[in-house]
Amino acid sequence: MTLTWTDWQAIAVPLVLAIGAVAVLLIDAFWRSSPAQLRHTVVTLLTGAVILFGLVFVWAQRDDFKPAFCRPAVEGPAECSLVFEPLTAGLWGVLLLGGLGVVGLSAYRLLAADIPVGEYHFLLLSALVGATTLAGARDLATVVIALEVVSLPSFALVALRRDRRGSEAAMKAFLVSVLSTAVMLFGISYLYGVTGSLYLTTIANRLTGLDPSMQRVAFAAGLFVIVGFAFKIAAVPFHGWLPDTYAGAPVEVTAFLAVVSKSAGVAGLLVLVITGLAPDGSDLRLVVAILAAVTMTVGNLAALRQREAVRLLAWSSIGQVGFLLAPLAVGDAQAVVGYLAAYVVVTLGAFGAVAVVQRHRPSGLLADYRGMVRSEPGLAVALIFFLVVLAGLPPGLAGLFTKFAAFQAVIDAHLGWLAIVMALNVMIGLAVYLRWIAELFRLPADDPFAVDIETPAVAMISLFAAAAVVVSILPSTLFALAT
Amino acid sequence: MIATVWRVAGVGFSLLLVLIAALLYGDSASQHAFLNSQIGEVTIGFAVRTDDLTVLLLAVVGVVATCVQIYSLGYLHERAASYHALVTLFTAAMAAVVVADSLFLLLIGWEVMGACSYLLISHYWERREARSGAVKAFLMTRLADVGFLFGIFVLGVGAGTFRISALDPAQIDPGVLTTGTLLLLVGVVGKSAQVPLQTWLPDAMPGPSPVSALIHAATMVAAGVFLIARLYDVFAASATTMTVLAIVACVTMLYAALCAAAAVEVKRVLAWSTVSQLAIMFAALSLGTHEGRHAALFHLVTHAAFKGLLFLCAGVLLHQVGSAAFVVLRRYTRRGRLRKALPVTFVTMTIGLAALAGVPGFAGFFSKDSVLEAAWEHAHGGSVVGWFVLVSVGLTAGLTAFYCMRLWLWVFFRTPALAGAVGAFEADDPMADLEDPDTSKLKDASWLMLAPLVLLALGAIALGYVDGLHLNWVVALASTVVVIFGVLPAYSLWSRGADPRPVLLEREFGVDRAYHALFVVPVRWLSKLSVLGDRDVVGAYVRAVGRSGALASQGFRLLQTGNVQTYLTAAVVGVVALAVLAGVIAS
Amino acid sequence: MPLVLPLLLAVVLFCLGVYGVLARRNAVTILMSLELMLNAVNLNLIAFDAWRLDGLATGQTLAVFVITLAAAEIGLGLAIVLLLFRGHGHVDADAARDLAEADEREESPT
Amino acid sequence: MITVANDDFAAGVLLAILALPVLAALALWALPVQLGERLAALYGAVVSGLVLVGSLLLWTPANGWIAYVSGGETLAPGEQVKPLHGVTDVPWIPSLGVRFHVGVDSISVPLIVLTALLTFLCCVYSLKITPRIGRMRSLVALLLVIEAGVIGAFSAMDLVLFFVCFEIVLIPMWLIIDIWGDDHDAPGRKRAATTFVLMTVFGSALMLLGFLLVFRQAGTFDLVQLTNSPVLDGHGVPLAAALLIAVGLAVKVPLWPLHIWLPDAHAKAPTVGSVILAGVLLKLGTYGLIRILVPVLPDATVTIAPYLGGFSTVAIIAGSLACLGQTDVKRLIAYSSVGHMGFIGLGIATLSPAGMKGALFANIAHGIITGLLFFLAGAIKDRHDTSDLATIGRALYARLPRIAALLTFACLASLGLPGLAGFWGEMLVLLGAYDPADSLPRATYLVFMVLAGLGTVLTAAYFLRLVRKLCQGDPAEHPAGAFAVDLSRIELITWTPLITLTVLLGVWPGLLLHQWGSL
Repeated sequence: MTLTWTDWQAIAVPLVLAIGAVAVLLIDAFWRSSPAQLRHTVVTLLTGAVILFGLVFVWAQRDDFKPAFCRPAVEGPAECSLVFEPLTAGLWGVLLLGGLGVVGLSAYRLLAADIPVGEYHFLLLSALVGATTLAGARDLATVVIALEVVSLPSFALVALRRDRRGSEAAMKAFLVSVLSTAVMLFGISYLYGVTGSLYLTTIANRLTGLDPSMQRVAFAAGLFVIVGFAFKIAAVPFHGWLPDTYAGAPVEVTAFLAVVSKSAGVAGLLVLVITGLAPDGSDLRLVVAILAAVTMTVGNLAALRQREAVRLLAWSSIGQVGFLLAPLAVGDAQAVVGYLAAYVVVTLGAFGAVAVVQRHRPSGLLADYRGMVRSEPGLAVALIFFLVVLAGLPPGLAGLFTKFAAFQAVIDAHLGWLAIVMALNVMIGLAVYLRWIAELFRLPADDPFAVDIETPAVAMISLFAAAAVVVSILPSTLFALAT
Repeated sequence: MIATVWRVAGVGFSLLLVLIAALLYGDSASQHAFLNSQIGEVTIGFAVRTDDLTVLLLAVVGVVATCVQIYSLGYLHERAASYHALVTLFTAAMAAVVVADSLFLLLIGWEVMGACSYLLISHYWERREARSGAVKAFLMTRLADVGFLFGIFVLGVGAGTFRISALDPAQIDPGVLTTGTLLLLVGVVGKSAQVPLQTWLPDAMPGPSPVSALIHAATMVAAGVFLIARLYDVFAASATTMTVLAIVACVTMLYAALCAAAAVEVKRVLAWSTVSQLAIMFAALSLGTHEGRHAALFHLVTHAAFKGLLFLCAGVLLHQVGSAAFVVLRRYTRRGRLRKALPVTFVTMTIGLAALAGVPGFAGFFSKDSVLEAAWEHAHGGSVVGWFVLVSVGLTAGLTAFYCMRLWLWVFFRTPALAGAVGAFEADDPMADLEDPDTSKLKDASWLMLAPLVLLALGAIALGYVDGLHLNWVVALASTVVVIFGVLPAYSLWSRGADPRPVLLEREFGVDRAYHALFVVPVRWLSKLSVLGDRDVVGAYVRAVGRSGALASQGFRLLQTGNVQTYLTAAVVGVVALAVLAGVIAS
Repeated sequence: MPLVLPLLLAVVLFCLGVYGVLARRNAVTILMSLELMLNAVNLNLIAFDAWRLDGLATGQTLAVFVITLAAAEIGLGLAIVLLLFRGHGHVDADAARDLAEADEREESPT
Repeated sequence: MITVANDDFAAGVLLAILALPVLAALALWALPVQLGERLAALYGAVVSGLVLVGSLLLWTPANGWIAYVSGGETLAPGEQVKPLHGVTDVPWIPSLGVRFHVGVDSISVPLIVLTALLTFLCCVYSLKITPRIGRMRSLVALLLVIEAGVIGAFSAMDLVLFFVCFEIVLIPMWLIIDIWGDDHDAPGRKRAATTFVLMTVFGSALMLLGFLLVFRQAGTFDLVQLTNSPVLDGHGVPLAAALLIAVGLAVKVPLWPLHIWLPDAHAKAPTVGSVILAGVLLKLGTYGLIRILVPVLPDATVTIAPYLGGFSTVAIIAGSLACLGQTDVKRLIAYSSVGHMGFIGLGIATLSPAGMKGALFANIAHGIITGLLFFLAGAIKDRHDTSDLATIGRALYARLPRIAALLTFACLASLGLPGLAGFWGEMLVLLGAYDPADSLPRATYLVFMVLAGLGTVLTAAYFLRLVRKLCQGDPAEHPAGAFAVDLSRIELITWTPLITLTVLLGVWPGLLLHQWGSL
């Protein structure tokens, strides 16, 4: 098997990211003599450049269809391990944007001082390699490997500060993740046993022709695979690790977990669901729908009474995943990618704002935000906008329309009950975010938050806010990501 | 300043009405519609008409209103601006009713009168009975007006028009006609304070006396009579409605006359007498004949004069003496001062009472006579209703004479038998044993107040003759005898110093109390129920949702123990549950 | 050998692994249990591969991948356990509870 | 049928009055300097005044709307199809089938004018009278945002656009209640605001589900298309859609028993908030019923109309009864809205020309009269620092004669006195209930009519109770406070338009009724 030009093109982005990762690590390791400041800048710029290359590449090739590592199949179309197609382009775009955002949040003087810069960026890029591969993967072996390549650097990132909280957070995430990998692999082994293939398209073809008893085995196996992903994206009841890990990790890493890691999981699940593991009308889609309903309800409810900003965001991200799972359960890739994109932008923004506040007020309580609309109007308005988008209410039209698309997908698939649950959760979700917004508006505050915000932070948050505003005014851009 | 403007405007407007009536007199009937909009198949908007009835009523309203406005100049000094404005609005509303050719314009006038009466009755809003009387008046008439509105719907939709001149009973389905007229009758009963919606009128007495004069003589309560006269063809086409009207009228006239015979306050006596006299008009209308209508309108006009007069006289008593309660007036009377200090009032009031009682020669005699005559003719034609009306009106005439005489004697004359004691009325007065008031300063009212009295007193005599003298001598004689039979017992009781008042009559048959228990109390309970229901049932659900959300939130927080193995266990249980759930749903 | 025997063994191994993960406190033991689960997967894969004989040796290939994965995971896992030990002074997974939800005090119900 | 008239001027005006308040609000927030409180109010007054002028420019005669004639019926010979004007129709989110499609006709224009008028008056009122905590800049900006949202909803010709505009107002209103609300009861106003916003959001989410079901059936969100070729069939999916839309809008209306957010929200809101909430926001619900439910889902509407009528009737009775038991003047007025909105709901439920026009008329009348009532209640509350009837005391006639007289006037108008604006709407609604559409059970509607008629008596009862408890009474027992100033000039200026309109519409209902053509 030789690599064709098409193959190279398809894997160009992960490959460049990987090379960049190694380069970053090498620079950090062998350029100790330089001042930390300069090293940080160089590393950040290099990482950013690599990711930007990926983005440009994706933009340039967005309409192409490039299968890679293919072999002719016994029956049906050729079996490929990695495919670059418009959907992949959309997912990669979201993932890379997320990565870029995290890099921006970790720009000079923003990253916590006790985090080693080189390792941080290396791990970040490595995870991105895995994430992009996962979104393009079309066989189960690639899926598993890619998933591990996303996950393992994440745990390392969580523990990067090497403190008590970080180690506990990493341990929890790690145990859950490894267990989930084992469960998923167990399911994959059965899927392989039943269908005799690891290629998703072939599995999909063969699943339909199975006799009923085998189909039951296939269902169980598929369930295991989905559960594996459910761990990764912290769908309820596989969510227990998430709030603790988010709370224990540095804010930048939390943002990374919430944005890149979670998006990667969603992307993988999306690929699995729409390329054949769970064809239209299968029970597995029902499982995903149930997961969606439970996840959004529990996530939003639990967020209702959180007092810490990061924890609130953690729980609300569980709720958001529930909303993501809803269109996913009916295989509406466009709605999923659109939702994911909006979610990524505003989550980055929200974490950015939290990072700024948390730097000066380490307690991270919601009460720290009291009266900020007067003392720090710019930051407060941006944060309010991000929260409103998360809640899905005007003026956060990006959130509104992505929720709308999710509703539409669900309604079109005749899942009325899920739509009602979603309607309820729009209400609960709003209650969650309103508590925070109310704090921001509350006057007079005893000790309002007012500091000189670092320029890079101002730039990044303005950037996120601008992006959120643009996608709010032109929501069609969100849905153009996956056509 | 503003008060002066309104005073002038009020008097001017009333005079304008008289002028318009004079100008329109003799013109041929005409209609004019304006501001209409089409709603589906029906037209909603306004229309006015002029005809004899309009002119007649306009004249009556104008004259009475003028008298009342002028009288009020002397009578009332505080809150004069709002008072005169409201009286003017009141008059205008009545004028609107009178000229209306659109049922909606009529309804506007009809209800604006209700609102104005509410505001005027509560003119002395610091007094408790004024407040409650006003509310009662408005609510009872409003209740009736709902029926009235529905009646308008039924007739209007049934006939396809809301124009009075276009309502043709022949075009309307008989069932619809009966329903519609009965519903209109509800409104009429409420407005004219007939049984069973009679209780508001006597309670409306705490209002200023001129207002009572206006309400009772020419406007509000007369509007009911006017309405039936206006829609006489439509009403007459439904025999059921006319029978109901007759029954209501006959019951009311006797009931009200009995109540009046036991009342111990001049204005209350007069109020009940209004109810009773209106019932006489309704009885005449219920005959369904042209004579009946004529008699009713005749009585309306004379009644306007003498009832207006009587209320204005009562106003003078109130103004000069400070009260119109028998017990207070008796304090002045037993010194024989009242009659001498207030000569003009005494004379005019005597004329008014004579007219009310139907003493031959006074206006009331002739108009009542024409009612009796119409009933007699109708009864001769073999109508049960006619007999019924005839007997009732006869009895009422006797009772009327009785209570007029009683009022006149007790208020103005010393009782020889009591030799100066307050007598029959002190039982219910806590201040009965007080010293006699200083009667030396008592004098008659200013000429501003007396002039209308004189004018109306002239009317109370002269109006009897405007219709031409065509007496049925038998009926006239019989009614005179009835009057004498009414007068004599009153005289005899007075001369013995006794005023027996049966409890039943004094409590006005307990209707008020029954209504209170039947309607007011349940509504209060329902209102409490509604408030509690919102708070403890509907609101409880909402609060429960909020609480359960908070509780669930707390529960999920408790699950977050920090122990990773708990999380893993939950996850494994979750896998099993998912598998089972999906299996259940799939099968 | 019938296919069912290795499959049964794999299931037993997997369940043992799950039990170990859920019930043991020592983080190293938990890691070992996870290893057990992954090996159950490997057993499955090999057994199916032998049963299928599809010529590509897909199952065996994946099994090799899984072994590699397991090695990487254990490497990282032990590093994290070490860190845990450094921070807490023990390696009990269920005793690291710094990050549990704090008690709430001043919240007023909505 | 809706036809569309090309009218670039009107389209420009409409876009201008949509954009102006939003841009003005953003500019106000973005201003680097701290604006004085009065300057902010002045700014708001100027902007909303311009919007008012613009909305009046949209008021062209000779248009009407007969869209709700259900699918099967044809136009009578005399009737003509009246155009929608001021139309802008551009694609917005093609992948979701959403367009930015706005336009106005004679149903929306009066409501838009009402919105602009009330916002303008609120800004003018704020020139002199501001909530205690100040922060006028934000308050004015939020008011302007609400204005834009409401006007957007009234002119939206796309279901999704309607939904978006419907939601725009929520967060500003929530903030207004939460920040500027009753300053004696912070937890109470927070709870009220949150209940309001959450219930409305849930309702609107349900409404959105209904819209999506409509989209699934008809393939478009465009109201013009949907009106011209409605979704027929009164069972199955259309029925579900109609139910969802009706329930969603009923929360906003609010219909009993979904009204529970209303009394608290109104009572705790600041004066301008109450005025906008009662005068404008409630109308979104009834407007939605008339604009969307009835024409788009005619058959399904027929199926649910009796239930809608039933709940409306219950609202009339229960709302009035609840008013009788209130001890707080603002809560009482708030509850009175429940009853009045019940009348509007009943009118819509009759599906007859009279009922529909009555509902439209009552919409406007309620906005004007209740706006006035809340202004008055606010004035009384400001002067006594409480809205509790017992604490305020009686005999306002003696203490604040002009305000008390106006209160009496407003009460009379609100209880539906003929000759004032409140009457015609309720009268037409009752007429509609007497003669409902042929497809509806007439006997049921007669019962509704009688009950609603009794409701008017109860309405009168509680307003008279209010007047009696507040205005009348012995002045000796309730002496005037030193600070009690009667009607100020700004109050007079603000209220005069409302009073004038109340009388004008009362004596000349044709002014509005003509607008709706021969429905």
